[in-house]
Amino acid sequence: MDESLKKELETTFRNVLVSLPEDDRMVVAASEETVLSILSFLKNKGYDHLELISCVDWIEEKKFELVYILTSYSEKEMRKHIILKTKISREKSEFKTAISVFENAEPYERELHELFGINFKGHPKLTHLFLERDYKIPPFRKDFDTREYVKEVFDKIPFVEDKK
Amino acid sequence: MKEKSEVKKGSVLKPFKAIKYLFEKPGTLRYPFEQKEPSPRYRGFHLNDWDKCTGCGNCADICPNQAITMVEIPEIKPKTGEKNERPKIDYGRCCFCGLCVDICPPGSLRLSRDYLHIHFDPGTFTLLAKDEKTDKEHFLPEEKYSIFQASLAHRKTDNEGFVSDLKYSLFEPERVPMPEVPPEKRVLSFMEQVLGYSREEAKKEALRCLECKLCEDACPAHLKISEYIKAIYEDKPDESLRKIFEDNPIPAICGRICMAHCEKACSLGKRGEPVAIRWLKRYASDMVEDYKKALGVKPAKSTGKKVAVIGAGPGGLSVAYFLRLKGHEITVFDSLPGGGGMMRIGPPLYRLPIESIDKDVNYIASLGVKFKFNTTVGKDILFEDIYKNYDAIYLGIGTTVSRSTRVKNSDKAYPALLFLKENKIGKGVKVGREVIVIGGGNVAMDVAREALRLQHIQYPGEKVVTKTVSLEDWDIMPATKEEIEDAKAEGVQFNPGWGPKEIKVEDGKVKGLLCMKVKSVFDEQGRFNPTFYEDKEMFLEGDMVIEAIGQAPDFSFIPKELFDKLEFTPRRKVKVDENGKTSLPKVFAGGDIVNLNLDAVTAIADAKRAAEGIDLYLKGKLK
Amino acid sequence: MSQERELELYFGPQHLGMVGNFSITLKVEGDKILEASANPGWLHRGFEKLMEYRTWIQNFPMVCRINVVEPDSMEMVYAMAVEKLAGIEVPERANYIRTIVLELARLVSHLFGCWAYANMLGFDTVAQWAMYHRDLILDLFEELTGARVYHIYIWPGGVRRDLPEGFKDKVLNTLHTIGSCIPDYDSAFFNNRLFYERAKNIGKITREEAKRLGATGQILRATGVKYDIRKIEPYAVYDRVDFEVPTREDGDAYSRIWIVRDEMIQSVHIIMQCFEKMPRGEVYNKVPNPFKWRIPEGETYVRVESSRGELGLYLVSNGEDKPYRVHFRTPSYPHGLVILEKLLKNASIADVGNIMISLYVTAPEIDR
Amino acid sequence: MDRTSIKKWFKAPDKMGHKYSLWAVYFCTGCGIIEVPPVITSRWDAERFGVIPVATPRQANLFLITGYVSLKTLKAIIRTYELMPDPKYTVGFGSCPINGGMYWDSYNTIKHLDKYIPVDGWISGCMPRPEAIFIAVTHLWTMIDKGMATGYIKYREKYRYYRQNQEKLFGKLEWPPLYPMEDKNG
Repeated sequence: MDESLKKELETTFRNVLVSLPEDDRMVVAASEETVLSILSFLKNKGYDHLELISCVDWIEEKKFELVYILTSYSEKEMRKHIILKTKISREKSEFKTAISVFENAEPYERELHELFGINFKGHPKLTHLFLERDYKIPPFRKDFDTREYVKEVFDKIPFVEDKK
Repeated sequence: MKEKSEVKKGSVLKPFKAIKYLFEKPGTLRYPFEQKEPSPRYRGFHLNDWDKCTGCGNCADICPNQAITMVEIPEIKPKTGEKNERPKIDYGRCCFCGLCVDICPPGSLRLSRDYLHIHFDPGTFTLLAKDEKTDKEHFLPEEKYSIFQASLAHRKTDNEGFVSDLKYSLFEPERVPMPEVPPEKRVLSFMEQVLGYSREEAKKEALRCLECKLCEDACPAHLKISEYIKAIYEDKPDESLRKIFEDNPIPAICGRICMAHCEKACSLGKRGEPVAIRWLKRYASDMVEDYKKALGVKPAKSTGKKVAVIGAGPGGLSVAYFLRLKGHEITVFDSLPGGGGMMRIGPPLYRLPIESIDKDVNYIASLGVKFKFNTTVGKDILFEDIYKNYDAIYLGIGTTVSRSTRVKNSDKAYPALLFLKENKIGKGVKVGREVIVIGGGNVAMDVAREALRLQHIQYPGEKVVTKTVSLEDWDIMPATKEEIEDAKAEGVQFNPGWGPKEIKVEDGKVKGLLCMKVKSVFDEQGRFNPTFYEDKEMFLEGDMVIEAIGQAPDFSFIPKELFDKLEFTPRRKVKVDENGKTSLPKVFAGGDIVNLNLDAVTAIADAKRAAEGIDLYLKGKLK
Repeated sequence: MSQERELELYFGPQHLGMVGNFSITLKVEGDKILEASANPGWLHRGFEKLMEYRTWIQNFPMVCRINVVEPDSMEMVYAMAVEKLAGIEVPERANYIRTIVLELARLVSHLFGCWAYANMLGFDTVAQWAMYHRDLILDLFEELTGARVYHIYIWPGGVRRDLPEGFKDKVLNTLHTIGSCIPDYDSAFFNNRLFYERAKNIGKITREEAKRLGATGQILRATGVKYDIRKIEPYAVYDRVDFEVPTREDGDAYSRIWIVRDEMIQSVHIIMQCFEKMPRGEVYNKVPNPFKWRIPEGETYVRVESSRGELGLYLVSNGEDKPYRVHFRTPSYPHGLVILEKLLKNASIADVGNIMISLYVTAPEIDR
Repeated sequence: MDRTSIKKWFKAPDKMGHKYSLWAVYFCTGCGIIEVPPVITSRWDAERFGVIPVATPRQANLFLITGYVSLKTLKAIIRTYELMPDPKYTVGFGSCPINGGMYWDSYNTIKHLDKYIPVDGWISGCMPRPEAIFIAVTHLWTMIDKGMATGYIKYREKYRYYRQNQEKLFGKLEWPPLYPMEDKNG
């Protein structure tokens, strides 16, 4: 089953690297263009539960790595996590939204937009989610130093003195 | 669960059953009239036993919130290998996780079951954690304590909660066992007793180090121990060796015979075994085949200044190395046929093989240091000539003359140094079947264990005995515990607390040693001044007596007019200033003739100091 | 005309119908909700960022604070991920203790949920009972771990300390006390006609919709899907204990709370079995020195069944002494941000709190 | 609470009035809120101390800042605090509002609560236990008795500085100042 899916993925899509590091994991590294079609392909294969969309900031490579983690709701023998990864340019930081495939991608993408500054094209609601303010560098990027920021912002505010 | 899918609408009256709770005992805890004791493991405010705390600062390092700062307490007089710093906890940061407790090597930091501190001033939320033992005013006894008084300023006595447990600690209290030749096998030959760590073992041992750097303060030469151990953990022996060579150019020697002051300071040693720092140094030097390639250090451009080093012991070698790197021309004089000085003749082969010495010496020679071996200053070359021809002189002559007990017939006894030297680099000694070694120091242990090996080799299969006699009892015996344990395991017999009275001789042959019971070893001022019970005697049979009670330096090579100018301290040590300079112009000194520690690493520390001094002197910055 | 009657209403964070620091912006017409949009972030601390600054061990006191209602499953998921990446074995006894702790935590969390829901529906007596019983279990936690709320007990390589003496009896006693009250709970709450009237057909979600929106936990099980990670991907000793996964078909608030009740009973069964089967022996395999501990490069995704659904952790290590990227997949995240919005649409204002609490949303989990 | 205080009742009836009826505003600001439900329900029963949660800030005179305060919440806290009628008392829970606590390096939580609103008492702990909450309440009584719980007066007098600090953090605030911004003392 794994092997056949692996083969199928590799033949259907170009530039796809499939590895099976553990018994219950499959890691698929795909190129930017094919991600959405792979997502819908996997959804049709029964991987209908999008668990998480995450992002890793590989600052040295100047890439963001988007990570989609899929599994299945069905009770059949296919509860394998599929970790679908793709690297996008850190400078441009733009990607297509996956809402058309998985509806619950919406808050995840909104979070990544806010914390990493990735612009998901076609997302209906890219507004603030958690944060109250705009940060110059989105806070979850590796070049945002939160300790520095704390020193700069919070530590500079003076105490209100007790004496009259 | 059977009625899973069917939905019961339920009745409206049934809930009135709950009225029965009106007549039951209420569950409310009538605090503060009724109090609930926190559990025995409760994680509340900190306690710290100041007597046990070493000030290592591991708690401050592990704290995820940087809630702990180490505060210097001037009142505390730190013991060697300890700091007078104690943790101060900020309860505006602390999350009561107890990581600091689990990492505390001496187990002094604990959490109490006190948790009440309410105040209008946020500045009061810091606590210099202290125990009730040392802090009487802040810990109230049960009868005086009330919850309304409870705060950081007033807490309950004996209210220990979450405490450290070695089984669950975050550090590993036990050492990686060192592979050794078993005692019954090693007495039969002179093979090296300690086999050295393998790569995995060394990494595992290096992993134990908590990087608190107490050892670095304790080491006389202040080696960057935590850094070189970290390099070993990261599998970079080259890097590790580079760090060692910054302060110590003879790691192969030191890695075997160093007195390891660092290990006595190691915070892990408080409740467990210290990190095997010495063996790790040895591992680093053993792993690197070619120092020169690994270190890639080249001497600086030549300055044209000439320095003479008298004595190629640890101090002499180090001075030569450090000065050579600064570009000076170094010549080392030594009466022995090779480098190492006392290291070459003293430590028996099973502890320090000649190859290891030569590895270090050859590297130093390869940097361009000139060695003149088999050259006794004062005999083969005159000190006056050296004094005339060189820009600076370093005296690293050490103590080369064995002291004698001066009891009756003590001329029949064998001096320890001669014994060791003959065996290591000379022709060898014919030992007796029953050897008596006088002394309780490390040299005595070396002599005894070596004699035992020789007996086993010279009289295979026969019954042989080696016994030691020392003034000091077990508790004050100057030899290291390790050495004593090893000697015991090999079968050396001990007679502590006895002093020699007379060596019995019949027909010119040694028959044994007459001993008397020791009353005290030191006088009231703590000076060495043994007294005896004259009437309590013991006779030890033996056909050979070796005296290993200490050594003295030999200054006979220095001409009288110069020697008269050389100043000494009250304890008969050569007096030097903070640059290692003696009272003689352009003469520097270090090692056993200067310090009281009498070991290799202190000699290296002296040498480092003197090397800086000589360099300044040669640059004209020192008068 | 209709535009004028539309009104934007802020629901929370300071609002009686709100449990936790959370807020919803409602667009209402009369008392009908036209559109709801969740407004989280009141508790955002940037955990995942902070964890990148702390070493593997220093993160332990940190993770449990992500969800204050049920900290132990957070510890568990982090411990599992670290163990997986670093290749650390867990002693058998520790696995049993972990299961006990996790189930006790599930009880605590469910009782808290019962309190909130009963309070919301006006069953104050039941709410008081639930909170009282929860407190009894917190006492057990204090006995075991040294703290009432943040236990910091499940560690990589096992658990932090062994069970204290007599702990088993204390647990069984407490469970007996709580268990003997189940008929009262049933008659006063679960089988109460008023409860039925107030919760039935509220916040109804179909099976397909739940799946489409990424629901897990009670919300999915209330629609009849037997989806429980303890069964699918057993961790700790869940493959060695016998328990059922309660499901219901209707997908409304009533079914969800009934599932909570049934799960509590299953939890008690699991705890009993664990105490019976628990072997003697070690409970902790030492982790390496925390100042030098590096975890080999790699990534992993692990998940556990928390009391609200699937709790996952995506953990990336680049071979350093600190994690490179941590991302928690918390169950409340899709529940609170997608499903809540969906269910509130066309509901009436009176039901907002009712629906929200029946979804079991906890704000700190969403915000992180 | 105790009969000996009847004298006090006659002396300062207003003080006694609000001292024994500290009504807490229902606002779950941080994780410390998890210990509030046990406190207000049957096991610990805060009503014995006169502490009950109330629905709106207008009815309340006790504000429990339960734990860490994120930027977004701080805004809500300031608004809620300003809505509460005088006299009002604030209590900071746990480590976080004192000096940042666990989140001392977080970009989204404030480190010192008393820079933005006055705080009358702090409770140590992470979590503070229910007992600590009660002792805090009794401490607050003492402070009210002695006239030390003057946070709200300080807020009025130093409003300019508080408002400045708040605006340093948030930029211009959407609501008008509660008190006149001029410094009375010149």
